[in-house]
Amino acid sequence: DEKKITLGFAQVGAESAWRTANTVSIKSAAKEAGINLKFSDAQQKQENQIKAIRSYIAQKVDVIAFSPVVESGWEPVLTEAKAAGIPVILTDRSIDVKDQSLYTTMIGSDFLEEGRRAGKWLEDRYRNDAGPINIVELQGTVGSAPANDRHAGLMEVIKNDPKFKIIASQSGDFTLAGGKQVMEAFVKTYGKQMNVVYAHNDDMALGAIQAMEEAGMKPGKDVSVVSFDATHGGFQAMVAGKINVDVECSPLLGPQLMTAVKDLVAGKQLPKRIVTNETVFPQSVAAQIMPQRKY
Amino acid sequence: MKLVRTALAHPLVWPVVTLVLLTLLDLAHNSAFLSIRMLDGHLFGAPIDILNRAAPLVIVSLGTTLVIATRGIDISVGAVVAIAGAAAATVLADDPSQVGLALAAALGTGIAAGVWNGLLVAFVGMQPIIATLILMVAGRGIAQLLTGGQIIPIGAPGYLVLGDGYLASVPCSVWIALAAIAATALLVNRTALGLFIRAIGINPVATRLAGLRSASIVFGVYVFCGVASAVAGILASSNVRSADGNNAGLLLELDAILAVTLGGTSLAGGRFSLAGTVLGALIIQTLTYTTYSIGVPPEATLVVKAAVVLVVSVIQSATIRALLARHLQRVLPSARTRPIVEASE
Amino acid sequence: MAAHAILETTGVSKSFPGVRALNQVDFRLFPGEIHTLMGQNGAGKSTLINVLTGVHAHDAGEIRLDGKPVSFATPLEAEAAGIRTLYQEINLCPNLSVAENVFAGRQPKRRGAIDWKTINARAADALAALNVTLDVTRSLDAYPVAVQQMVAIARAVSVDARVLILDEPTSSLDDSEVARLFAVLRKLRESGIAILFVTHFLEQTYAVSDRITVMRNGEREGEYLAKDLPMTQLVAKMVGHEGMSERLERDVAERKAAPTGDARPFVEMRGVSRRGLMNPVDLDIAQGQIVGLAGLLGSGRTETARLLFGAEKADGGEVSIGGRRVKLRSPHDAVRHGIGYCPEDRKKEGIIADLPLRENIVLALQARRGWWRVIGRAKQREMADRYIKLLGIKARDAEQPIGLLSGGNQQKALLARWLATEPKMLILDEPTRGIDVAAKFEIMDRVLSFCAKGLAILFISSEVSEVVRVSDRIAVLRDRRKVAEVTSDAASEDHVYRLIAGGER
Amino acid sequence: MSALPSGQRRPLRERWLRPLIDPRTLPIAVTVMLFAVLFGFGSVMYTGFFSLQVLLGLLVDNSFLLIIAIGMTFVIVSGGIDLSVGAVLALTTILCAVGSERLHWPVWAIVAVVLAFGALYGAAMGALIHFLKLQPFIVTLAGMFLARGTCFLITTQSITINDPAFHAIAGFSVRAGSGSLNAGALVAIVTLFVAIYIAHYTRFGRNVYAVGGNERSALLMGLPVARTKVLVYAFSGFCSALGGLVFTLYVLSGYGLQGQGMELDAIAATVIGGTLLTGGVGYVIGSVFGVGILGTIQTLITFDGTLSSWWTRIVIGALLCAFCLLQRVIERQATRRKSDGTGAGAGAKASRKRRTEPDGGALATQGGTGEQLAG
Ligand SMILES: Nc1ncnc2c1ncn2[C@@H]1O[C@H](COP(=O)(O)OP(=O)(O)OP(=O)(O)O)[C@@H](O)[C@H]1O
Ligand SMILES: Nc1ncnc2c1ncn2[C@@H]1O[C@H](COP(=O)(O)OP(=O)(O)OP(=O)(O)O)[C@@H](O)[C@H]1O
Ligand SMILES: [Mg+2]
Ligand SMILES: [Mg+2]
Repeated sequence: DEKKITLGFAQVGAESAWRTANTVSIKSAAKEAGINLKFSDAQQKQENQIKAIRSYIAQKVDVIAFSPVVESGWEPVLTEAKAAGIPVILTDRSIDVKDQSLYTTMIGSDFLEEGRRAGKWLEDRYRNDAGPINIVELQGTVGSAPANDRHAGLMEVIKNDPKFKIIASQSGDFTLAGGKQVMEAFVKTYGKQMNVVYAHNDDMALGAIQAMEEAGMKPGKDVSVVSFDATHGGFQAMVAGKINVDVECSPLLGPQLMTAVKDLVAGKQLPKRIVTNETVFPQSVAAQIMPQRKY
Repeated sequence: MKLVRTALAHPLVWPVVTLVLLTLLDLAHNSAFLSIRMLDGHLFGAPIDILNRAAPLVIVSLGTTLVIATRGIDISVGAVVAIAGAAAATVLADDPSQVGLALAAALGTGIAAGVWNGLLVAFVGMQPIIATLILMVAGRGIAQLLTGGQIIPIGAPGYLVLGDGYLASVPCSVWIALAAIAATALLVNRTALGLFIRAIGINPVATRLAGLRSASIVFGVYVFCGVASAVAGILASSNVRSADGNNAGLLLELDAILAVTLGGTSLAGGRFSLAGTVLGALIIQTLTYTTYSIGVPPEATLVVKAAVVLVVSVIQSATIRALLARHLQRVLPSARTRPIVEASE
Repeated sequence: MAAHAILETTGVSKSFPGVRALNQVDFRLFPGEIHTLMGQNGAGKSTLINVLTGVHAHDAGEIRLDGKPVSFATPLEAEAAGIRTLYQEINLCPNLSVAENVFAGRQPKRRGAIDWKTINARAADALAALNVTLDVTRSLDAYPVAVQQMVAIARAVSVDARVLILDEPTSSLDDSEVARLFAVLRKLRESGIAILFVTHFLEQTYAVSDRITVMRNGEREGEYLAKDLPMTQLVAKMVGHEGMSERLERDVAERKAAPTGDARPFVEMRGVSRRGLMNPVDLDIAQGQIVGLAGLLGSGRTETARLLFGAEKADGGEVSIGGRRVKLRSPHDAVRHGIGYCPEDRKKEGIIADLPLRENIVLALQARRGWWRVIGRAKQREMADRYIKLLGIKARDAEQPIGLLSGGNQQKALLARWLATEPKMLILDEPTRGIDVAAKFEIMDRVLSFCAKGLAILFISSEVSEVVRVSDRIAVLRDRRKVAEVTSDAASEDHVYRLIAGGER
Repeated sequence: MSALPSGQRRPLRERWLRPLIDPRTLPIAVTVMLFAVLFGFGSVMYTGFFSLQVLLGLLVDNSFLLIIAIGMTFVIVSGGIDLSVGAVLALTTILCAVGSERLHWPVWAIVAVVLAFGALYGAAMGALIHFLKLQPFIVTLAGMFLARGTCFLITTQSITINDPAFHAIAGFSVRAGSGSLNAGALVAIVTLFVAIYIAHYTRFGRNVYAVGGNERSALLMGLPVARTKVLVYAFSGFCSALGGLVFTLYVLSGYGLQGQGMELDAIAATVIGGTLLTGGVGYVIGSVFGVGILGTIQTLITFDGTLSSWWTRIVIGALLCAFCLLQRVIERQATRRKSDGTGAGAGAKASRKRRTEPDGGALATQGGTGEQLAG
């Protein structure tokens, strides 16, 4: 008689469609794998996640997994988990701790790498262009990890190439309305100067596309649109020729997580980093791949 | 000279001055800021954007103004905006031709939300902030429940025209906001509601003893605020052609309350100014637009916002105005200043 | 009496928008005297006090304390200089306990911490000195205005001060309480304290004061030794003419002589009660009739009125109006049936301070008409002006916020609010509180004339003599139940006093 | 005029019942009762819930919120509001992290600087509010923008603190039965006692109540209104900074997005604990239970562990609603029952005041009142 494994999972929140897809993936994978899932939503607050992890420790779950709201600040609570002998898996985002034994593995994407990929795509795209290439950036929520890293990744790549220039950068809070509103202002202020829109997620890119179209511009043609996540909406826009490239950031971590949990409970050794397969989808492949997309 | 003095004493002068200053700042940065041209048969330009964007905020702020005037507060408006958008989107997702039904659903949720808040505040006697906090927390959950946590795209043209279309070259949402302002102004000025609301806000006990059914009026004001939020929700969702249960109207309540206070209405209840509120909302929207267009770095926008809010409220302050008046008096000795009326108990 | 004034003003002026509240006022106050400030409503008495104590800054003139010019920026500074003030209207904190209100700002401490035991004990003592016994740990708003006023007095007299200023401290007190207060004041005078006192009661003035300053229209009319100034002259100096009371007496007599129409009562209360608040009361009031309620403080007069008005939901008994049974669940119901109510606590339950006089006056009428049937702006102004004239309300204009009017004028405005609804019945709870002698007669005269036209009135006043004089019948309350009802011809004042005190049934 | 018995010697039973009878303490008594009910509910529903560890965990995990709510209680009792608390908390965490990681200051210096900064920040807002007669809402909202904006200007990243002294303090804990209390919880407890002392045994504390009850009266009574109001905001700023310190210890890092919406949690906790937003009425201890109730609701939900994100919100809202409704109903019931008591007239009158408001006192109730808890 095998005891059901209990997994405590502390989710960041439900702040975006991406996150919802992530949650759905984890829940359904747990069901399939026959794992008893304790789920909690931290509403984007670190203290709530810490509380949830504490309560999982109190409930003596078998494994704890969570998507950290922020990189830092996990040492104390993870030390408690370690003391209680409960292994911890990180998903989606990494953390910054000295003692690497505080977590067993990290499954998920690397925002910095995503930013670099987008930057590389830009380099390729404008290889034969003398420039200057003016970029407007739609940042995510100020201070959030994806916003920080997607920005940093891009900068890493383009800082050596003087023809790329970020002429404006504003936060659209990862939302469609935010992206649209910022872009409306950009369109009026910079007009034809813009060559590239670099949006930190698909929602903002979609908003920006609406704003450009209303101003009579042709996104994807007059202006290149670079976006992240590769959600369903993003793909649709790509197929319609309005987004030029979408860097994937897969929310479908559920199956990998469940496998890892089972392996852990079975006593197997896990690699410190389980990388999810993520690619860059240029516009050219969009139509072909779209039917296979799950989110 | 007398004109200057009377003008300076008018409570709406400073909001107007702020608005003008912000516009000048924009102009300094981009000389074409005020230029409006025709594009595809409708007006196009930064001022139009600002008006268009400000429309939902203006409408919500109207509702909030009345609630605040009764000494209440409604922090659930953002959530109601989300629910209303989600409700409309859900209807339209089933059948894009049912625009009427979608509108009815959105307004219906607004009324229901208002009724709920109104019941808790006026008849159960909960403190308004807590009563509406309940809906603020749960409402977003309800909106997400409706959308399944997804962003639901809206494609029905009849619905989209409201927030994204044009009527006589001017955005429909601007017309709707104007209509809302006119309707509210009529409601409070041409009926006795304005008097009743002010009286309740200043002294609820005495108002009740004057024979007024205060509870019903307070209830009605919350319903009005719910409806206003629903209208804003329709405009917001229609403008971005989608309903987002989590992010639609996020923190709108703060902006609305800020608009009301910038417009000179006291949160302690009583006298209120609809025109002030509209100006307040325009200031907020212009400020947002300005930070985008003059290229304030995103990490500095909050500091800029703080500075503007502080400056606007400081120059509006009675004390500062009294100082100013005294100074004016020295400059124009013949002029007898109008002392600042001290709000007595 | 000492030769030097302790507090003195010369040529003090103060203007408010549209009103010259003080015009070149000279005033002096000597140690060891009780000095009464007299004047009609809006004469500038309270303003003078406010200027003396730093509530308002004066525009011109000089204030001297001990011969040295002073100018207080806040009441705090005046207090520090030894001037202790009891302002008009009760300015206490309703949320604090009675004891704390007495000691706020100067709580005794023990080992650095506030010593609640001492506070409670000393507050109880201070009140006992005024003949008030109550639970001092309860919050102030558990008590009616009159008790609050006693608390305010206790606060004012319980500390050593050089100057004590009392602005209408007696307006809602009855005779015995006033007597206690005066006893205390006399003792303080003995110890050399200078006392400035404002009242509208002539008898009180003569009972305690050494000196009287009369004010009229913001100016000092004159300063007199009380013993040199006959009462009739005092009134004449305040008002400018004489012989107010005769007309009232004539009206009272005329009305009482007239047959009271048909005896069918307009309002019938049968066993109306609310548990814990009021025992069952029966009361009939016919049109054109004045029924007085007499009783001690806390006897339940206000409660009776509130039950009848629906301000308090009754949980027993029934009310009929015009022969038909009605349910009075809220003031709104009562107003719809033509009842109006002037509450005793005008600041808390009466005025809407920030609204203009005009809107305060039309509020009740508008409330009855509902929000849809608006009274037009012009009509409102016309109504307001009419009542301002009728009741002699002194205000800059109808647009002045009512909170800026002098106390007595606010009271008149409240009466105007109800008269404007053309009620069938009025409940007047201390309607003449804080109203000057002349205006009091005028107001009562007006009320009587309305009564002659068929208005029914329930009249509550802490002045038994006034109740006896105007009422047709008097219901005497004691311990929250009605103990007797007497018709006014039979009712000599003494008889009512005895009933109130519980001497006979 | 001794119309009524003054009730000097009360029977013992009545003294016990008094918290339920006195309109001032009734809301708290009800809050405490309902807190117990809520906790009992969790204990019955979920295994492992009923333990000292969970109970102490409530304190440990909410210590910073508790400290902030205490400051907020003073502000609200004085008739104001402070929206800047969450942002000041975030700024404090950043200042601590910068102080220790970049400037390498000793812990004591950081603590001193940060607390002084919080108090000054609050005092500045208080001065604007009082001397320029600005609305607290707007000033503290600007204060919130400014503090949060300053965080981002300093850094948009999160900074991990590696300083061993911080780690040592964060790791400190005392055993209490089967659970343990960490430094943050201990600080919260000390703050609580100090706050109760300030509120009830110092003139400043009493002046706060007076100003909240009626500012104009307080002025005319000769109380130092200006000083009191400025100090109240200074105290709240101090508490926010202290909460920020505790939070820094909690996560050993600084980050500008920390404590988002915490102002609302603090206000909610305070109001649930029986403090009236109109000022003058409330107890520090009430806010403790307010925080406890919010924390318990959250713990219930994590223990349940089956709710989706949106159901989480709906359930939080529903529990909050059920709680507040019960609170109102019991209060009404109790005041009604009390007025049945023979002769307890004055009390009845007080309760009447509470209910005279438009059929629900929320509009401007000045009903129950604040006064010595242990007087
Ligand atoms: N703060 C104020 N603003 C404007 N006008 C005021 C203010 N305070 C008083 N007044 C006006 O000053 C005049 C004098 O008022 P004051 O209160 O001194 O009268 P009073 O003699 O005390 O009358 P009462 O016997 O009715 O109390 C009145 O006309 C009043 O309307
Ligand atoms: N001497 C006293 N000691 C304690 N409480 C008192 C005293 N006098 C009055 N009260 C309080 O007054 C309340 C009754 O006030 P109520 O308004 O019924 O009196 P009233 O008969 O209308 O007198 P008034 O006309 O002066 O207001 C009681 O609830 C009681 O608490
Ligand atoms: Mg006066
Ligand atoms: Mg009375």
